[in-house]
Amino acid sequence: MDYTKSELMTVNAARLLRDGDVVFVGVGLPNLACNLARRTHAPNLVMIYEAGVIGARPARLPLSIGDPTLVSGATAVCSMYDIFSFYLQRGNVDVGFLGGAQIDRFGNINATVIGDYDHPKTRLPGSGGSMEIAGWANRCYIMTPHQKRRFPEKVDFITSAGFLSNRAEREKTGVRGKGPLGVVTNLCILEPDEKGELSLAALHPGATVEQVKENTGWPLKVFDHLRQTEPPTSDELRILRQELDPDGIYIK
Amino acid sequence: MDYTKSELMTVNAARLLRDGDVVFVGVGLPNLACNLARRTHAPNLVMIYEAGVIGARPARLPLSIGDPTLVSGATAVCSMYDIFSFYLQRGNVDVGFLGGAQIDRFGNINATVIGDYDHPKTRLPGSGGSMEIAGWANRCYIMTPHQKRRFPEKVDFITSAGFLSNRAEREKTGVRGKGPLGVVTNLCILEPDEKGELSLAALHPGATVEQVKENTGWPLKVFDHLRQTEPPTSDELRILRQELDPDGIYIK
Amino acid sequence: MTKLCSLQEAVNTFVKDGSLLYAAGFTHLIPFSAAHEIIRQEKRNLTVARATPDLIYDMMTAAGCVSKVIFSYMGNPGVGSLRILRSAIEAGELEWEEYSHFGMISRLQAGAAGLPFMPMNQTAATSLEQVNHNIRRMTDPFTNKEVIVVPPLNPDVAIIHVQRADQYGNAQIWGILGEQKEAAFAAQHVIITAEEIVDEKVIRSDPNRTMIPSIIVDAVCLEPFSAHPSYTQGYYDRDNPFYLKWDQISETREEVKQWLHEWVYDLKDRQQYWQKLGEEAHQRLHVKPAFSSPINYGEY
Amino acid sequence: MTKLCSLQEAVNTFVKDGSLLYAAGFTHLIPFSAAHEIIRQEKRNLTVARATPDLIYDMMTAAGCVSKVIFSYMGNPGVGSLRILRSAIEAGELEWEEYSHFGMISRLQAGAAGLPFMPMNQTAATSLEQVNHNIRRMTDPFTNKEVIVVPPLNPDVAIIHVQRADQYGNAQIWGILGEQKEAAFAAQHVIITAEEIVDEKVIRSDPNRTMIPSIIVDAVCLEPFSAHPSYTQGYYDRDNPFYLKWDQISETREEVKQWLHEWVYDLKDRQQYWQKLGEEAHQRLHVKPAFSSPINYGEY
Repeated sequence: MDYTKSELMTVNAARLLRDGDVVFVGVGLPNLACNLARRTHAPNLVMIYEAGVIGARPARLPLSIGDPTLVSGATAVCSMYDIFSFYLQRGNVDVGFLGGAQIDRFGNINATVIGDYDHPKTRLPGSGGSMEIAGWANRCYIMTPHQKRRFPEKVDFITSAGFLSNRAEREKTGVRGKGPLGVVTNLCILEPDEKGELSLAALHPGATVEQVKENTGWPLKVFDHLRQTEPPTSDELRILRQELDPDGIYIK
Repeated sequence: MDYTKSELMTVNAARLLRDGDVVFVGVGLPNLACNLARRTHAPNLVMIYEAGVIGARPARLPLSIGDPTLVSGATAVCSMYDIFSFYLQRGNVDVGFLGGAQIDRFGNINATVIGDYDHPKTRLPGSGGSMEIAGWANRCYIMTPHQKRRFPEKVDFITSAGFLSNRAEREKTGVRGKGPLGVVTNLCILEPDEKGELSLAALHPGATVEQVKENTGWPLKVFDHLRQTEPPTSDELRILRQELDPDGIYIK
Repeated sequence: MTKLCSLQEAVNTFVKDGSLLYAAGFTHLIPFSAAHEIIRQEKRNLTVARATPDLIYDMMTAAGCVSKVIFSYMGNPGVGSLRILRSAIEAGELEWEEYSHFGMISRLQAGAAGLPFMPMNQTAATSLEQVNHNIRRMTDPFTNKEVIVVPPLNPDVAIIHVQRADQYGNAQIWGILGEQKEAAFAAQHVIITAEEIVDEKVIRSDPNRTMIPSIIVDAVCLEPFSAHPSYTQGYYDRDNPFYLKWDQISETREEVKQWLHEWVYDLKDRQQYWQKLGEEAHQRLHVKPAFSSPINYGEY
Repeated sequence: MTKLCSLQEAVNTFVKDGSLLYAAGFTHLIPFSAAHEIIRQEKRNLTVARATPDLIYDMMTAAGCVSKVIFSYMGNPGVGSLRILRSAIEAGELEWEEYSHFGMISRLQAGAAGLPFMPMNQTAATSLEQVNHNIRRMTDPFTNKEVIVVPPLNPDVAIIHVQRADQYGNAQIWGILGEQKEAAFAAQHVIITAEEIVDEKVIRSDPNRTMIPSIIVDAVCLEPFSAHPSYTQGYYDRDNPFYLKWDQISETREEVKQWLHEWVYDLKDRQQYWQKLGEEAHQRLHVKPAFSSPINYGEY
């Protein structure tokens, strides 16, 4: 069965969600992954958006984080202050999805700047909600295409914390969240080892260890029991293509 | 014209309000005073209640601080946290009304305890909203019957701050509110002098300086230009008796 | 995943001897039926927190459920004293911890927001701070001014009465909001009692009205008239004569005991209580409808 | 004491050269028509704060109104970069000050609450704190843990677009609430633009819906369709094609200049703008109604 890189990432991200999870959703692929999970194995997934929407059931594909379709039919709307304090900081969010221009060896994310902060070579959008999601959501997952420039040994700027220089350093700060538990790319799934170093945990169909290593900016460890992910099922692809993104805006 | 002590106090309190004032209202006489002012010289008075009600227009006499008649027809309702932070602490409240079991020489109020705090002789209700109202409302007025036991030289417990031991001491704390600007009793109006000491500023019709002194717990100063208050007008009494408290619950 | 159950079951499961309880509602939506169920189940050594203990904690204290009260205004609203709480404190029989309203609510706000403290501006009054070591000072690093700080209050159980909820616990409140939302988010467990259980669609037709989301709720109980003698905006009025009457009943232990038997122990639930109140009371507390002007969310 | 006036008059009176402006609305209810009026009136040296600068600050920056931006996410939502702001920063032509969303909103919350700072829990990420000295640490006196604190943000002017307001400025909002209330209470002056000016009775029929009360409002302007190309819940949809189109327009200075002339400078007001958009756009952005389930406040 044929599928695009985006479809592959979305399906694998969806499978990481558990029924009943409260998930802080972004637009784009994370939104597709959550809606896919809700229509397959996680019907009781609760989707929360940083704009202050809880229990959204978008009738159409939301094209921005504040799309009105997120509100009509949701269970609750609250202020941004409340969503970050009463929901996220209080510990009511199980899962957060993150992305960024760079992800480093210890899962730290840069979404702020390439080069010097005061004299940026490339100015990126910045944190938005991700700094707090990375700190406080119980589990975090990262979705990103697998390219060497996106996986440097060390990021220029830590917008959102992974494990800093190692797991112990993150734990010392006392943050609630357990940090990034998985990075879903178009080639594989990376997971942190006991020190928090992102290592190869599962290969997608057709991808090789060499291919992943070539596209990663540090000497990549491979877990002893390297897993193989199941290809997207026809049912998963049908839901993505026919129900969630019929115009192929994100899964193209 | 005949009137009760409560009517006299209410009419004089009402006259202290200015059109457009935002006033933090309690139930009982302060509520009557505000509603009287709104129906006479201050039609644009905005009444705020600590329960979180803004712009109340009670259709009947509210019998508690949370009477539903305060909500139906109000302009806004918010949480208690918001009323104390966004409204009061932020500086959006012009006037607060206070009362208490004891008011001392410098306008400090005790509504907490008579005797030792840990082993109280008489346990009173406590602060409620008054600690913050006394600190942060731009102007405060106190309404109380004039009895010696209610006006001790020094209160046992400062529930709400007047001028502490003198005006400078209050100012040093940096609180926004200017403190108690007037104490309306059934005999007179006391106002703070330049040091913050409550002194006799105006006598109600029929009351004498001696009478006030006898009922005050410290050697009372009299302002040089002692004023005389105007008696309640027939219009004021008509509104109180026929419109605001027809059953005479508070003005009896 | 419905969370519907009987109030009996909810109280039995979530309210333990020794629990820190917050029965929420500032003068409005006070969950009296839950308090009566707690009394019937003879819970003991509760720490009960409320800005205004109101009759609800006076009754629970009279019934022997309470060992400590946390409060900011201990009066019978619009009437006078809470005689039972007051005399228990004066007699040295009850622990207490005291704040201003804003201090109390700031503790809940910190608890709900997952913060280790909330700052408040100084009020110039310092007596309370001297007797309550949970009220502290720190220096603002930006201005070097001193602020007051209080720690979070995180009840073991919050009980919240609401106008309407769905079976999942998404709950909508209007009228006076008090500290309902903050108490619910601050608590470890949340019991919702509701005037009406409505279809999920009703809730979803007006998401901005939802104060308490399903994800923090443990139990939802259908309890019409739960708030009597307080009230539910749009459903029934406050029973002021009863607030006056309690002032008399609570003058003697004997009368309180008798009242508790007649109106709590000898009844099974709120339905029996409401029936026993009788037609005259139902008529007197009835309110004529006044509907909100509708709003349009749009079909997107 | 009506506060009704034209938007031209409101901007002229309250927005000064050098003002700190907060044009509120997180993706929803963005007050574009006020930004266009500010551009037309050639205000200069503004510091503009918003969680998401969105196209509104990209346009104002292109028009030369802005000398500094305070933000937490500088992207074209759902599209990509804000090219004008980004290139101005990369070229060293614009000052900026940056937070996470929660840091930004916490600054507004402190400003609105009259507090000298707001605490936030640590996130473990410290790079931003190293480059922004408004993000500091202090020690919680109860647990001795370190927390992050930010100072209040108190704009000179907040501009808030709302669904409906009365002539006194009592304003009701539904759908995404963003930081509208906090921005309004934090600001020295508040300008309300509204889709509809309704009778006071409509507001008073549903007081729980009122987010912004008259007492903090300086001016109320009737401005239907003010939020285009963003949207107003229940009134019209987000114009996503325009968000995509701006990505192209903003590639060259010449095209931006031309667009500003055609759609801002050469028009008198929002009414002309909406007419110029044309029937096709009106149809495309139209939404079918979906009303909230009514609630009963009761006649007390």
